[in-house]
Amino acid sequence: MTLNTTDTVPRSRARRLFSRLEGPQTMGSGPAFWTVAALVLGVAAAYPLIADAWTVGNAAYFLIWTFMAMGLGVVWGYAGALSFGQTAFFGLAGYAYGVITINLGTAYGLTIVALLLSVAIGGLFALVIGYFMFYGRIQGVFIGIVTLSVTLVLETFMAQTAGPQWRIGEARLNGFNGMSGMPPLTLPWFGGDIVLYPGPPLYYLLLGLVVICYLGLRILLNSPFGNVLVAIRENPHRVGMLGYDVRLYQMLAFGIGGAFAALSGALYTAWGQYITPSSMGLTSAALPIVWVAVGGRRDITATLIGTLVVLAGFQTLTIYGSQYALVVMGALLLVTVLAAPQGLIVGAMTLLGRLFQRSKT
Amino acid sequence: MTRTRPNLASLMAGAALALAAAAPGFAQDGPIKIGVLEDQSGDFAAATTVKVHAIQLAAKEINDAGGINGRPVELVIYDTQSDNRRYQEFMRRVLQSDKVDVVFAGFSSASREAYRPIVNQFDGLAFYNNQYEGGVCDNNMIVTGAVPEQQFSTLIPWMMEEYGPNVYTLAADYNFGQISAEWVRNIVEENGGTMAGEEFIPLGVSQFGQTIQNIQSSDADFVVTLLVGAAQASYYEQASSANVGLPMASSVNVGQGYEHKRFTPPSLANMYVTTNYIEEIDTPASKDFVERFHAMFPDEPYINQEAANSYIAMNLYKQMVERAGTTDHDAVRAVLAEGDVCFDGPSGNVCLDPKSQHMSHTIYLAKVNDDHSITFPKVWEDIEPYWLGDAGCDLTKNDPSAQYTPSSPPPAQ
Amino acid sequence: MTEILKVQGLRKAFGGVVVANGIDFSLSKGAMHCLIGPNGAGKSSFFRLLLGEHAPDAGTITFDGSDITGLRSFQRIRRGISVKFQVPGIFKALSVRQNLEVAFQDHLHGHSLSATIREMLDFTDLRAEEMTPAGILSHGQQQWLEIAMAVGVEPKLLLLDEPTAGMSPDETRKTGEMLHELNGRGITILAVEHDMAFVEQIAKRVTVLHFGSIFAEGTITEIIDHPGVQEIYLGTADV
Amino acid sequence: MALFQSVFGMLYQFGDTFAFLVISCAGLAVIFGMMGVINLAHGEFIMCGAYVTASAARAGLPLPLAILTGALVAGLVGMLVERLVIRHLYHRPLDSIIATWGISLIATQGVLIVLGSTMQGVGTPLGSIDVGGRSYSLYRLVLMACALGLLGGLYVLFYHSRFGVIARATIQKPQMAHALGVNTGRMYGLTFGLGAALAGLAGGLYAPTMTMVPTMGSTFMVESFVTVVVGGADIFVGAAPAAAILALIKAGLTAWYGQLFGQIGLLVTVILVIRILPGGLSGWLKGTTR
Repeated sequence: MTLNTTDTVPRSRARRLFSRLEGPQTMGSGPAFWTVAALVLGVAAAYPLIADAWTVGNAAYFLIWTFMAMGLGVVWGYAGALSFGQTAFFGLAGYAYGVITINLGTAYGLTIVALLLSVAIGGLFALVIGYFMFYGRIQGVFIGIVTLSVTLVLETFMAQTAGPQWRIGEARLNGFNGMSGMPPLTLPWFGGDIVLYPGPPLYYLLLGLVVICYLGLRILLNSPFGNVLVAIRENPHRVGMLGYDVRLYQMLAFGIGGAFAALSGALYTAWGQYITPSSMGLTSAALPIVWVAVGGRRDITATLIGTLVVLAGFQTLTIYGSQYALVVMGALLLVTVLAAPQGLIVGAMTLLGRLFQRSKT
Repeated sequence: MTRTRPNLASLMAGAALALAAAAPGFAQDGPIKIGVLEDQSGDFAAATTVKVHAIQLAAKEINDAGGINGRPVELVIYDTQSDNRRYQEFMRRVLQSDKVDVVFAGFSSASREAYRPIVNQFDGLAFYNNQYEGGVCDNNMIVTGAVPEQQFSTLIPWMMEEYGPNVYTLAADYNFGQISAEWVRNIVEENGGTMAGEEFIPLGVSQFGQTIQNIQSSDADFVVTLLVGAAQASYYEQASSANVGLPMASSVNVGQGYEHKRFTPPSLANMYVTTNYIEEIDTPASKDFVERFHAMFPDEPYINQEAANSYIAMNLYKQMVERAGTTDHDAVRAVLAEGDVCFDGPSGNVCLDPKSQHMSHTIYLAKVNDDHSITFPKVWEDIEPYWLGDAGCDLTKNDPSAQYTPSSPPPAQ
Repeated sequence: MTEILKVQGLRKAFGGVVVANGIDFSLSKGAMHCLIGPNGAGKSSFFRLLLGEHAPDAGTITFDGSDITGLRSFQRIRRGISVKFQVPGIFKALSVRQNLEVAFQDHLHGHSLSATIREMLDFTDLRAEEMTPAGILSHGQQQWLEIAMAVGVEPKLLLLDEPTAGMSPDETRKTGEMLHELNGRGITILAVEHDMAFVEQIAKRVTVLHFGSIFAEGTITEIIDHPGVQEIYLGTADV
Repeated sequence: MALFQSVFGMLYQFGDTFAFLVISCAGLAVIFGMMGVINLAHGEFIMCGAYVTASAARAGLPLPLAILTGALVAGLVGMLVERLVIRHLYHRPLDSIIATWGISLIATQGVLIVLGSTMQGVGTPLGSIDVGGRSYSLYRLVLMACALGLLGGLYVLFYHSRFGVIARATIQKPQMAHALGVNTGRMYGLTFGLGAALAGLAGGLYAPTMTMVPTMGSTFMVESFVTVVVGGADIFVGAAPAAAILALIKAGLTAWYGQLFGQIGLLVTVILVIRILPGGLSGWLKGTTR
């Protein structure tokens, strides 16, 4: 791991922002790292030209989940609060996207507005839950229990909304079977809207979003805000004694994590034109924790890469390994926790970094 | 931040190519590919692994007999792990990447609703071979499972005549349970009975103390149990040990999860189930089917109605493709629209209804005895899936791709 | 001389245990004051009350002319109280530099932040350890780092809870010099300390706390000669 | 008569829920209360106990003995798990959550692969009794007695036995206990094993009343977690009143508003309790008496 801080005086606000792309809170810095990152992005951008339609749509599907994982990375890895209920915000935003688009339709880019509104709703709900928890001095494992309870309440409630009385405008909630019939994301374009079914256009939109969110989070985490978050994880008491309102920072971090989960939820709903209460259930709630833990929670790059690797790995395992997939998944968790507690990707990156350093000297 | 992005024109060209490649293949040579998405692990595995086996049996028989129009059948099977997301992933995979001609998919209604938008998007053709709450009016779907009007219009009047007009319904608190309960309520009223009680149980609940007491304090003549899942199945053991002693009527048990084989007698005693097939049916066709099944899968724990439906669906598809001379979906549906696609299989003669693309059934009333053996007090032949067509769904005219229920029927034309 | 801190009638009890029994205490601007007393005298509780970690049952705390009794901890810090705990309260996984950044970034930015960090690294002699994770510093270095963090928020009043606990004599002496320098810059210092040699090195005045009340107050020589203090302090401390 | 009937009915429902909460949470409470480990594999220890009990009973063992066998096997498995996994994670409570969840995945799916998707159960023994025209399962009354016996037994074990005193000392002051010559590693192992055995006992006791599937443990999880959290860290002060209060809430809501509100009521209660009484009932009870 290379620690890098900029001692130079940033001349402008923009310069200062970009200087925060690197910093002690995120792994990877210097020309070598950014060259590799640019290469990876280049390959990702060229991917649809070499891969078949299903593979591209499937890759887009994987990208959808990375937002929730990165959000959990902020909440758990950086701010130190293990949330077991990111799916609550995921599901809420998914339903919000469905309700809004079914009622308003796809004209004038309204699906994009619905996407943004859903993210805002999910983020706001997370802020409310965060306020309730952190200002109520709930700490440690109890945060996990409260968030899990929230998501289970939502699931239990949504599962019984099958009756015709459960509708918001035109949109039927449709209980356990799930809500369907919402349109995919639709971009207004000259000479006809572009409907973003899973395929290259959606892939490029998601890839762009991932890049923006990833770089944005890097900047945020290396900013003074990120400094305080990490300090809170290490020693919340001391942070309070440096004059920071710890609860406010925790609540904000939780809100950011919730908004990211909400982004995943709305995108997922748009992708499959379907959202179900089981997306807020126990199994779904645990999945983001697996991705983040296996990848490495204390680094946003590791979280991103880890999530994609785990998603692709388990899908492949399901295709070829059938019923052993879940056993392997459990074993992987055990191995990670026991052998590479900082995460497999972080472990691998540290190892690579060390080898690289050694070969240089 | 990088300059490696391809320009927009080449991007669009690539996209167009990719989309063109994604369209369902129309090659008339080589094998006919059939996608199979069923849960071979997870919560539902007990009832659905046998469906895969039934499809494999049908495929083997079809191939042994020279295939469909001389083309062999090739199965593309994925384990969906009782997980809706896997249905979404793999439905896209079979349609887009494996380019199958038809898909056989889904156990729970939630899984069907999860994959249905994808089938619609790619204009695929999917068989749903499960009994369910009914109401799917979708040109891309063919349903061979029984629906409430087939199971309840037979079961409930018979039970009321036999045991009395007061009915207590105990249903899982989700779509299937609520819609089925609605059917029961309507049929009880039509036949001059009364509802002694109606209770909905959230999925995953396993303790029924209060429910049992509610039933005991009502004046019910029999209990309609529409419980789903392993946790809720604990009701039977608990009711039996509390000596509730009322006859039970169901559309889900026995025929699907073979509870009479798994539970200790007499917890299921005196339960009546309407099913379109179970392995105890002792017609020659059924016996022959069971024999062939066990020849290929000697360790099969139970051959349930979904297995029979899957087997029948394979043969119906074979017939439609042979008559159409192609696997093209419009041509296949055109054959279906002729209204005489029938198959005389293990469960008796069945026909596809062109309006709803659902299937008629012979409905067997199975009674579970004290030792959990099965007898059949009554059989109804040619029970039609009438409701959707009567309510206004006509897939030969238009395709709403929606699911309707008695309380939210198709909009008036 | 004006008062920076004035405590009147401060009371706090946990169940039957009274940790502050009507404390009246004041501190003038620029003072360097030590708080001593046997174990269980209520020194740490007094600090917690000053910092707002416990709410008092009765009494008021006035700081720099305004009543802060109802304020939360972080609000008090923002008014100019700062603290260094007995057990080093640093961020062990973060580098020395990051520790200082977190401490200073709230009121300093850009160039002045870097300058202050450099200054504090020099002041605490941690220049060479700038990028070292704080958790692997020596115990004395960790204590200094925390003093630097506590000072960096530019406090008017610095509370120190046993700043030299676990230090070598050499480190203790060096710490005393640091405190004199800080006091010389105008920071009022209130320290809880056991090491009487160190008290002699730094304090102009000393307050003795016993059973949650102020037992005696005076110059270091007055306190050492006070017969009652010897009795309660040595009597208990020797056990 | 009608009054007696409904009073008995309500008491029975309350007792039934109370017994379920106490029996299913005991193992979790010992592991969480004594060791601070959140054991997400709790449900799988219950499943283990239930499976062993059912197998033993169908092999001819009398049911009470079969239940004890189930508890014993679950306890041994628990000690093994502690040895291999949990021991390395005492200082990382969040990681132990993940590790136990991994164990839970392996156990559930492993049992599905090895033993198949279902297993034949054992019927509920003892039949039913008639009270005021309604019949009640006698076995459920036995379960209520077991719950009370379990609370008493645990109290005696932890407060009036050598094991209990050493265990509590070890958990509160590990260094001190170590210095006094206690084999702290073994004490942790035994305590975790006890928690697992209690989970196995829960499985064994409820095995005759439930469907035997690999995922059966999950139906216990929500209720047991809610009870432990509402009870707080000290299981003896907290768990029994927590179970009583929750039983009242759940039985009441279920009786008047149906099962859905019973489920949701439990979850909302836990959120509110954490918010209002961060230390749970035991923290609150102790706080007011200090």
